[in-house]
Order: sequence, then C-alpha cells, then structure tokens
Amino acid sequence: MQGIEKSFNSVQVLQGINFCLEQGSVHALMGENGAGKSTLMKILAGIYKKDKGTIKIKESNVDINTPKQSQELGVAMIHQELSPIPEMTVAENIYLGREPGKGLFLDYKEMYQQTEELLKSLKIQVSPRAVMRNLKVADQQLVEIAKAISLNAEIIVMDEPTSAITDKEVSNLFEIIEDLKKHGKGIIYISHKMDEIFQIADDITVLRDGVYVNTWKAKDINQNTLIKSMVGRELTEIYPKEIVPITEDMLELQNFTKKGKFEGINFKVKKGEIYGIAGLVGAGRTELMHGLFGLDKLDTGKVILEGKEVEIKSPKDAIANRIAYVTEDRKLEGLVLEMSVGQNITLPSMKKLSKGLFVQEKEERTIIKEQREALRIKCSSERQLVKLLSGGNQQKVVLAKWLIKSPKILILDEPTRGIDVGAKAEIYKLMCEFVGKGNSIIMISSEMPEVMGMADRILVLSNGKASGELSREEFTQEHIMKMSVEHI
Amino acid sequence: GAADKDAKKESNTEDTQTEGKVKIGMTLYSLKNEFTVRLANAAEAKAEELGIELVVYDGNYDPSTQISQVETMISDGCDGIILNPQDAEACAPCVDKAADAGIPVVGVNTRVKSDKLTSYVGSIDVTAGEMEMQKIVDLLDGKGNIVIIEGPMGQSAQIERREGIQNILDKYPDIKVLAEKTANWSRSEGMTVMENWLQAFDNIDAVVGENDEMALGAREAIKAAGKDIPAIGVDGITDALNAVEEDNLVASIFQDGAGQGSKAVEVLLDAINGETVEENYWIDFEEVNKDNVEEFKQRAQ
Amino acid sequence: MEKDKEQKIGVKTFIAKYGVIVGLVIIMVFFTVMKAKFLTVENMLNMLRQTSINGLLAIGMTFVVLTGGIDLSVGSIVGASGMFAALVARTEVGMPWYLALLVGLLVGLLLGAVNGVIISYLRVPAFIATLGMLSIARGITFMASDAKPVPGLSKGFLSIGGGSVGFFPIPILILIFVLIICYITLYKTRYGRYVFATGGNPTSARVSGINVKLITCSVYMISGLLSGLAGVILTSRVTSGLAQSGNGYEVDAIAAAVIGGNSLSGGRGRLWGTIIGFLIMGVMNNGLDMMAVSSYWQLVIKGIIIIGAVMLDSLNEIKE
Amino acid sequence: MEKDKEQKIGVKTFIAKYGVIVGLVIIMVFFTVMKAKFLTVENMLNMLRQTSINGLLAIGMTFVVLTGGIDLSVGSIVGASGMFAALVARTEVGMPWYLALLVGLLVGLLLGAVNGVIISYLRVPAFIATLGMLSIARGITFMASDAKPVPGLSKGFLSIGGGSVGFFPIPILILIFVLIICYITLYKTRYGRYVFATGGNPTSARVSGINVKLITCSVYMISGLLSGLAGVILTSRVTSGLAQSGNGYEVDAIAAAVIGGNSLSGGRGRLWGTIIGFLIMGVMNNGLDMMAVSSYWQLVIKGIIIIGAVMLDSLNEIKE
Ligand SMILES: Nc1ncnc2c1ncn2[C@@H]1O[C@H](COP(=O)(O)OP(=O)(O)OP(=O)(O)O)[C@@H](O)[C@H]1O
Ligand SMILES: Nc1ncnc2c1ncn2[C@@H]1O[C@H](COP(=O)(O)OP(=O)(O)OP(=O)(O)O)[C@@H](O)[C@H]1O
Ligand SMILES: [Mg+2]
Ligand SMILES: [Mg+2]
Repeated sequence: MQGIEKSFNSVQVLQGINFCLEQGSVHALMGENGAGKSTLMKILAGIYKKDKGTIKIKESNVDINTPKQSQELGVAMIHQELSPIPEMTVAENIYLGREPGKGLFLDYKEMYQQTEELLKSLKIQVSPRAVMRNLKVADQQLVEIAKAISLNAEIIVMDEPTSAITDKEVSNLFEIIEDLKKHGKGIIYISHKMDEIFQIADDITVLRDGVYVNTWKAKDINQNTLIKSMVGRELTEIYPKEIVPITEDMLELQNFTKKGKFEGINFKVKKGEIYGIAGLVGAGRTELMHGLFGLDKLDTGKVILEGKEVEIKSPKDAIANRIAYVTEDRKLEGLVLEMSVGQNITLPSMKKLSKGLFVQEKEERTIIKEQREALRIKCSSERQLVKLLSGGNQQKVVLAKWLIKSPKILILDEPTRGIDVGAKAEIYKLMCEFVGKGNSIIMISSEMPEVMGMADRILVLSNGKASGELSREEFTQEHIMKMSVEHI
Repeated sequence: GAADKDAKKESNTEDTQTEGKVKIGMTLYSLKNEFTVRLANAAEAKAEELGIELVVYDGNYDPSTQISQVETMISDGCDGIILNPQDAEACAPCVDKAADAGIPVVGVNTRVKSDKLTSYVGSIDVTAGEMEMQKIVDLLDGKGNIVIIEGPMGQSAQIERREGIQNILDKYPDIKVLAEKTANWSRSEGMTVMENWLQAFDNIDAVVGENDEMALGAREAIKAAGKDIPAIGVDGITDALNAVEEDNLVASIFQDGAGQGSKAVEVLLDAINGETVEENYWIDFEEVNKDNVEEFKQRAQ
Repeated sequence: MEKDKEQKIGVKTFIAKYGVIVGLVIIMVFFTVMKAKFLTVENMLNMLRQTSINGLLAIGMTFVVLTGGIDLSVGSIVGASGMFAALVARTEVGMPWYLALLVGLLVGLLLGAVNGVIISYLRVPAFIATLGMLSIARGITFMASDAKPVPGLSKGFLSIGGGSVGFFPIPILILIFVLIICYITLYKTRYGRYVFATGGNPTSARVSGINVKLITCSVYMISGLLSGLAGVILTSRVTSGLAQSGNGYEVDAIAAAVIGGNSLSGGRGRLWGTIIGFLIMGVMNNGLDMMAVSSYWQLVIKGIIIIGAVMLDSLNEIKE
Repeated sequence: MEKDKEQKIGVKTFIAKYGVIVGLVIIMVFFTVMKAKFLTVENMLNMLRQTSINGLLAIGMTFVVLTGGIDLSVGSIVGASGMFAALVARTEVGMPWYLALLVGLLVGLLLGAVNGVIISYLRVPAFIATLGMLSIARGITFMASDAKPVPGLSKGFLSIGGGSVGFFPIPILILIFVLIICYITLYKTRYGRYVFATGGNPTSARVSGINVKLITCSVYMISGLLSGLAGVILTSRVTSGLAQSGNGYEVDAIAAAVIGGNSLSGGRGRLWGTIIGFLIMGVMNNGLDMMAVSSYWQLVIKGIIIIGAVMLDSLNEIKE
C-alpha cells in the first residue's frame, strides 16, 4: 500500500501512508487511538474507498471497491467493531456468503461438520449450533477469528483480535498465527498490547494522527522507543500504582447468587482500594456486576454500603448510591451511538445539569469540555456523533460519563479494552487519583498484568464460584491461573 | 339434549315451514354509517316483530368479506339471506353460493347483478343522481358552474349516482363542472376539498354531493368562508334533515332505509315460506325540501 | 422431583417459544365451546379459503419484514394485478386463464420490483417507497377501468378462486404450495440465509460478500409477486375486477407477520409464526362472525385478541 | 479556487442535510407557477388550518418514532376523543367548552396510557399493541354513538376549530403553541434527552439510570394526548361528533414523520423534519385540489411526490 489518503466529510484521516507486508510474516500496525489503523485496513478490505494511493498485491496493482473483491484477492479481516449477525448460529456466521451446498440448496450437515472441525482445530470451545446473540463477547470474538482463518486467505488482517479474550485463548491464537506464518501467509496485526506485539511481530509500522511515522524490524526496537514514537513523548511507567491509605469498609456483597451464573459470592471492598476480579472467559464476572448494579435480578444477595444495607433494584438505585459502572461492551451497553459525544458524556448526569426540567446548556458544555481535555478524547467537536469515533476514544467517552458523576464506587469491566498505551497510562493514573480521594474501584480485567499491576486484592472467580482472594504479595500469574480453573 | 338439538336443526333446514324458529342472516356493506345502521335496525325490529332470528354482519366495505360472510351463514344453517352489497358485480358470488345451497337471497338497497336473486327491495341509485342534479339545474336555471364531491371511487353507489348526475348534465351543456373529487363519504374530507376549491375558484354556483355527509362538510367550508353556495346531498340522514330545515342544504334525496330494511325481511320470510314474491319492490327516492321536511323528520323517529 | 422440575421448565419454555400457538389453540377452543358448528371440516375449509389471500400477502410480507423492511403497497398491488388480470380474463377477450394469471403475476412482480429498486438502489425508506406505491398503484388501477367493475370473466379464470380439487378449494391448495416453496427458499437455500443475514446486520452481510442491495430488492419482488397471485385469486373469487379491491389489506398482512413473532426491525423471524399469525386472524374473523357478535363489539374483541395472542409470546420475557 | 470548492461542498451538504426542505420548496414553486392563487396569504392559512390536525398527530408520532416505536391508533383516538368531547359539548348538556376539551384530552391521554403500559410493561410490540387499540378505540366510538353523528354542539366549542384570533385561525395557533412546547421538551429538557437515548440504545439508557420503561410509556401518552387534542379540533371543525372521523389518519401522521427524516428504527430524528413532512403533505393535498386534478391522477401524483421528496434526502448517501 503506497501513498494512501482518506478523508471523511473533508476531515483528513489518512495522509500518504506506506505499508508493506511480506509473505510469511507478522506485521504489526501500531498507533494511538484514532491514528487511522482501522481505517487503513478497511480500505484494504474494501469497506472504504481510498481517495488516493495504490495497493499492490504480489507486485500487481489492484483495485479494491467491494468487500467481495478484497476477499477474492485473498484478504480476510477480523474486524474491530463489526458485530456478527446476532440471530444466526455460529456455523451460519462463519460460512456466511459461502455456504456449502449443491446449487441453490444448503447442506447444513456439511456446514455444521466443517464448523465443528474448524473450531476443534483452533481449540475454540463453542458449539457450532449456538446462536450468536447468546454468546459472550469473548466467544463472539473467537468465532470472528475462526471465520477469518477459515477463509484460507493469503493476507489476514487482525484488528485487535484479543481485545475480549483471556490469556489462554491469546496463546492459543498465537500458536495459530505461527502456523499460518509457516504456511507462507501474511498477517497484519493491530493491538494495543505491547507484550503481544513483541511476542509475535516481525515488523512494526507506526502511524500517528493519520501520518506514517516509520517501520522497524521488531528485534531492532525496544518498547520505550516504540511507545515514544507512537505517543510522541516518553512514558516512564505503565502501571503507576500509588500506595494510598486503605481505610474502612466501603462496600460489602453478601451471598450473591443467580442460578446458573454465580453462586454464594461474598466480598468486601475498602475505601481507597482497587479490588480486582479475575477469572476465565465466562466465569461470571460480568454477570456478578450486572447483579450488583441492578441490571439483572438476583436470586439472593445483600449489598452493604458504608455499613448500611441498601437496596439496588435498578441502575437508577445504584447511581443514586453513587455507584458507577463502566460496562464491558461499550457499543451495546455503554453508548448511544446516534448521540453526540457531549450528550453521551452527560447522559447519566442530566438531573444534576438541569434546573427544574431544563438542561443548563452552558454548564453542560463546560463539563464536557473539561472531560474532553482531561481524558484527551479525540473528536472533531463535542457534537460529533460518538459512532464516528475510534474505538479507544469511545471507551474514553464511557469513562468520562461516569467520572463526572463523582461516584464513590467505580466498577470497571475491562476498562482498557482497545485503548492505546498512552491512554491506558492515563486511565491508570485516573484510577489512582480516584481511589486516592477515599473512593473504591472494582476492576474486572482479563489482562493479567493489568489486574496484577493495579489491584490491591484480587478475587478469583471460577465457573461462577469464588476460588479465593489474593492479597498483593500473593499475586503470581500461576497462582491466579490455578484458581481460575478450580471449579471447572 | 343433544339429540333434541339435532332434530331441531334438521327441521330447520329440511322443512322451514314447521315450528322451528326461522333464522336469517343479513350482510351490509358496512355498519359504520348512519344509513346502513338505520336499515339494519329496521330489519332487526321487523324480525323481532315477526318472531324470527336475524344475524347482522358487517361487510367492512369489502366484497370478499361479504362472500365469506355468506359462506359462514350457509355453514351456520341460515334459512335466508338479505344482501346489501358493497359492489353490484363482485357480490354476485354471494347469490350463487346461496342459490347452490338452496337458500333464498333478497337484495336490498343496491341491486346485485345476478339473475338468481330471489327478490330486490330498494331503488336505483342512478335515480338519486338524476334527482339531485335536476334539482340543482332547476335552481341555477340551467346555467352555471358546479363542483361534484364523489363517494369512494368504484363503489356501486358512487358509480351509479355519478351516472345519474351525468345523465342530467348531458342535457344541460351550460352547466359546467369545475372540479370533481372523491371525499370517501366523509364529512371532514368533503370540508377540506371544498375549502381548497373555494380558494381556487370564485365562480362556484352549486355543490353536488353524492351523499349528505360530504355535502354537509362542503357547507361548513362555505359558511366558514363567509359565502353562500347551495349544496345538495343524498340519503336524508338526521343531520341533513336538520340542515334542510335550517336552509343549510337545498334538499336531500331521501332513501327510505328503514322502509327498505323492514320490507326486505318481510319479502324474505315470504320467500322462505314458499310464497311467490315479485322480482322487484321499488322503494323510491324522495326529495326532502323545506316544505316537506317535517314529515320526514317524523318518519325518521 | 428432578423430572418434575424439568417438565415444568419444559412447559414454560414451550409457552415462551410457542406462545402464539397456545394463543391460537385457546381462541379455537373458545369458539368451539361457544359454537358447535365452528369446528367442522366444512367450516375449517371455509375459514382457510377466506384466509388464503391474507395468507399469501403475509408470507410475502415475512420476507420483507425479515430484511427489516415493510411493504405497505400489497393491498394496492392486489388491486392492480387483479384488475389487469380481469381485463385479460374477460370472456370477450378470449384468452386462456393461465395468460390472465400470468398477467396478474407480472403486474405484481413489476410493481414489487419498482418498490425494490426505489428502496435498495435509491435508498428511500421502505415505509415511504411502499406508501408511495400504495397510492400510485391504486391510481393506475382506477385509470385502467375508470373505477368501474370489470365483470364477465371466463369460466377457467373463475375456477382459480372458486374451484375445488376434490374436497379442497383451489385457493387453499395454492396457499399450501406457496408455503412449501417459501419454506424451502427461506430455510434450505443460500438465498434464504442471505435474507436473514441482510436483516440481521446488513454491514456484516455486505462484508461477507453478500449483495445486500440485490437481496433487499428481491424481497419486494417476492412480496409483489405473491400480492399479484393474491390479486388474481381475489378477482376470481369475486368474479369481477374491482378497482378498490385489496384496499387496506396491508394492515392485516403486516399484523399476521408480527403476531407470528417476526420483528419489524428485521433479522429475527419465522415462517411458521406467520402461518399462526394469519390463522389467528382468520379464525378470529370467522369465529366472531359465526357467533354473530355485533360489529362494534367485534372491533373491540379483535383488538383484545390481537394484543392477547402476542402477549402470551412476550410473557416469558417479562419474567426475565 | 479554494473558495469555490468550499461553496460547492456547501450546497451539496445543504441538500444532503436539508433535502426535504428543498423538496418542499420545489413543490411550492411548482404549484405557484401552475396556479397563481396558490401562494396567497389566504390560501396558505387555509392550508395550514387543514394540516393542523395531521400536524398535531405527526408531532406526537415523532416522539413515538424517536423511541423506535410506532402508533397506529392515533386515528382511532382522534375518533374516540372527538366523539366523547362532542357528547359533552352538546348544547343540551350545557357544559362550557373547556370541559368538553378536557374530556377529549383525557380520553386521548387515557387511551395513550393504555398503549404505553401494554408496550412498555407488558412488552407487546408497538405495532401490535397500537393496532389492537386502533380496533378497540374505534369500536368504543361506534358504541358511544351507535354510528350516528352527534350534532348540535355549543358555540364555544365550535370556535375551537372554527374561530380565529385576529387573522389567525385558532387551530393554527394551537399547532404553533404545541410545536413550541414540544420543541422545548425535546431539545431543552432532560426528558427530551431521555427520549433520544431510549430510542438510540435502550440498554445504554438503562445503564445510565434512565427509567426506560417509563419513558417508553410516556411517549404514547404524549401521542395520545395530542391525538385527543386533534380529535377535539376536528370535531369542532366539522361541527359534530362523527364515529368514523380520524379513520386512516395514522398513515399520514407516520408518513409526515418519516418524510421529515425520522428513522422508524428510533434514536435518529428531528422535529423540524416532521414540520416539513406535514407541510409537504398539506401543500400537496391543497395544491392538487386547487389545480382540480382528477381523483385518479391525484393518487399517482401524491405517490410520486412522497417518494420524490424523500429521495432528495437520500441522494447524498447514495454517492457515498
Ligand atoms: N465513518 C467515519 N466517518 C468519520 N470519521 C471517521 C469514520 N471512521 C473513522 N473516522 C475517524 O477517523 C479517525 C481514525 O479512526 P480509526 O478507527 O482508523 O482509528 P484506529 O487507529 O483504528 O483507532 P483505535 O485504536 O481506537 O481503534 C478517527 O479520528 C475517527 O474519528
Ligand atoms: N447473553 C447471554 N445469554 C446467555 N448466557 C450468557 C449470556 N452472557 C453470558 N452468559 C453466560 O453467563 C456466564 C457468565 O458470563 P460473563 O459474561 O459474566 O463472564 P465473564 O467472566 O464476565 O467473562 P468475560 O471475561 O467474557 O466478560 C457464562 O457462562 C455465559 O455462558
Ligand atoms: Mg481501530
Ligand atoms: Mg465480562
């Protein structure tokens, strides 16, 4: 790809990008949120049309206008944001557009059998007949990976393929990637996780604000230089964990149970504490938080807040008790995509921002501006629709909308999914500041280093049951892994 | 008990002249306007008086619904059927189906085009159109500009009334039709159309409505515009009688719905009982004007 | 104990999944109790024949609704295709019945294709495009006959809607035939998958190489074609071409599809649901007429039945 | 050069964003050219007065559509509230006009609330719930009057629809008043934000602490209330309570909202679009009547105008 340019509504997003992928190698594409990585790849996949530039595949100039053309040229892509077709089964999703069958007719048996084999070969434990809608984000992502691989393409683009899956599946994916490399395929890999990049990438290209920065061999560059070239400044520490005084109890959960999801969960979170919850995909962490936040009905369970029992029947009650919840799936649960950045940020705070029934627009604008600056949300204006933001910036919007509520307890469910290193560090810093004021955080994360780096204590869930609680000095990766599989 | 019932049913279908209560069905093209409701009520009153059971069906302005209802009546074991068709052509299968089942059908109000019809009680809508148009012609001395507000396009009453209007218009070339449009028998639509015409033309001399509702709507528009353009309608509904009395409508062409309803029941019962009935019982349209409106008001009570 | 529990769950999920069927059964039982003659072979055939036209429209509507669209023009297409078929089927024209049928089908297909092109290629929302067509097709129908009925249709043509094969009225046989074809198309062919995919997530469908525009266009053609067929049957049943026929039929067709559990936002739906949907409508109309409920009460009761039948379907969701 | 390009983009994005306005202007220019009397103050007031009823319904419909719902019952609610208001407003009853108005509004609000509860709390799809209500409310209206008109309304009541304040017909003033209130409600209050959020993503809205069910319920109450108001105005305008009145009005109301660019799938919409939408419908009806176009051609032309006006809106999307 050479000299690629692209603009949306006369806003330049890509400017003279050069990118070259060699056969049998993994080429990482790096850059901050909104740098234009996904856009560049969508041009390759035929979803967007480039304004300028040339694309060559195997030395010949190609013209890509539709996804179909791209596929025919041997390009497959795992999309960052595209969701599957929710009402269809896993197999139907994987074989969509190229279903096995004779003539017009489908051969379901064949389709399910092929899917089963495919999933088995990729060590993905999902039933081919499961309806996509009922799968968790993590499993949906695995299915997307399976789909891209099953296309048998020469070039596979992976746009943040590991944003929702846990370490076990990640290492599984890396094995697959190694295998693909051996078969001479080229892989373009986008991720914000540094350790992953250095583990598998051969080459690294960095984009910044839609401009090409440079390309290196992975072995010729170290993490700090890479981060510097991406962010444009030095980042000294990734996990800026500060020791703040941990005082009395803030929140206690007693005997939280929801049949089939989790059972008999008890824990206490103290003021000033970051309480981590770890576990494998589907351990029930998200469900547990849904229960706490009043999104789902519990079978049993008591919430004690600062020594007083409170009743939380709906998110409204939770918010009234100054609990905030940054959800796991920002598009489904976090944002109203058709609303502007500003309106999303102030949505839960409408009451505070209005006099009587009327919204105080001046006040609202001030708060939005503050948040945009504090979290460095990249958007053309506060009136831009949030759906047009890059994934990372969307996540920041979700954070912003809760931070202005000045909650006492912040629940973070996979808070840094899809967020660039720079922003991650900012978020961690914000977390520290937040607990420094005597507040508490409950953090769910599938990124082991993150939980271990940030949490004061970790509760490990396994198959809906608590396997135990670890304090900071007990944190080791092996320990947590072992507890995660205890009840399976 | 059950056997008893069966026996009764048999006597009903096999030999209707015996003691079993006669059951008849009646389908009207609609039960959602005053005229047909009046017709149905009269039929019900008559049926009660004669001691027979009458089931009334609402055809909902749809011939195929009416056919379905006739099918339902046949499988329900009716002894006779009164048909007030939405469409003169399309409701013919109603008659055929009943005839095949050996059940007499008496048409009412609109004559269905079928030679198997046992008898017909009513009038011909063409006459109504002729009468109202003639009245306007006389009023304008054979010269002037009119607008016509039509019923739902394609409905038998609309087609025939329009035909009658045209018959008279053909005779008076000095009467000019400025505009014509359907207002679907509706007062508010009639009002809207008239408002727009009043904006467009300042030379309208009279309004011919194919029914009273639309004519009354037109009159509201005319009055609101501070003008006085005469209008005429058909049916003789209560509001129209009042309007004629108050000089709001020139006249209305009265259709004796109640008379048609009760007569139809009588004729049908005769036919069921095997008596010979005439092919047509004409119940003519009558003009309601300021002079005779009192009499009609009493009849409508 | 264990088994007991399982069975309980079984009943619950059955109602959850098949709520509308339960609704239909309740309605039928009610009418049977109230009116012995309701549940006779004769009356059931009668009811099915009456419902066959709405059935055809509802099946076409199901395709449309699955892609997240809506087709308000089916009633007008019934009118137009029926009228043109009638013009050809007049005895004086002397054409065989199948030519008239073909004309009806072609008119339906053509009008449906116009809908499809306007919606998928010119990107006009389906509601607007088909509302426009509702008006345009009706206007054309009026012009074709000057709003007058077209009677005197040939014997062969009349038997399409009026004839029987043995015991079975032809309209019912046509309905069953169409149902089978559509079932296969939706569930056994690639095309059917693409219809679901287009409704479920058009972007993903497009990325998977599906020609989303073509699929979108095609469902309106299917709906148009079936409306054309319905128009021919209706015309044959009422033995003449009527300019107003089919007026307002779109509401019943959409209602049948939605009662059956097809989501108007697309992607989620089921053909069997549509069948239950139009059966509920048919049984309701037939049963209420048989019970001789007054026409005002019929309106009230129909409203309650429509809501009630669907409520059974959503009851389980409420619990969750 | 630079500037030239910018301006070009300006015109393009203007058409893109305000395509329907361009559509409205084109239609108005056309009628003005064809019929000089079209663009007079008098006729414009006439047109606005006629359109005020559809306008009120369309405004209510906008709230509903913004939440991703639909309200098919507005026409029947117009009928019911108009009828009950008429029963109270008869001179022989001797009640003041505002009591009759209140009765109309309350009937509308009540029926709307029933819709709302069935949809949001009993989870029946809006299409079905309001279709049921369409039928039920009409049935009740017929029962209330036995299909007979209710004439003889009091002077005060008649001036609601027929009176003027100075130059301005009262229905137009009511419409403008309602528009201002609704504009403020939608864009300046917290409630408005919640309506948009509920339509855009109910789950996110719920997580943000919004009582999504209550909001959903409330929009049907607004729609019902405005339908009640429209019913009172209509009844007053035609000077008697009519059981059939409002029949089929839902189609025009939805059409106005959709022509204006409100997406039926919710979350995306604009009140000014609705205004343009009902103005287009009003101008079209008025202009065609003034040109004395035949009933058949009116149908065809109306269809084309509806599609054409919206097509301008979607043209830019096609290019992309
Ligand atoms: N359809 C669109 N319309 C307008 N702007 C867009 C559109 N898609 C992307 N953008 C903008 O283009 C820029 C690049 O976005 P892109 O999604 O390529 O970023 P990214 O590098 O993938 O970021 P992330 O790491 O957060 O996924 C962003 O500023 C985004 O707001
Ligand atoms: N939409 C759903 N429908 C049915 N079952 C679900 C759904 N979402 C989750 N589950 C089930 O609930 C259990 C817990 O899922 P949950 O999402 O809470 O896990 P998690 O620990 O948060 O995992 P993740 O890391 O993916 O967020 C899983 O066993 C899963 O099968
Ligand atoms: Mg991206
Ligand atoms: Mg989770």
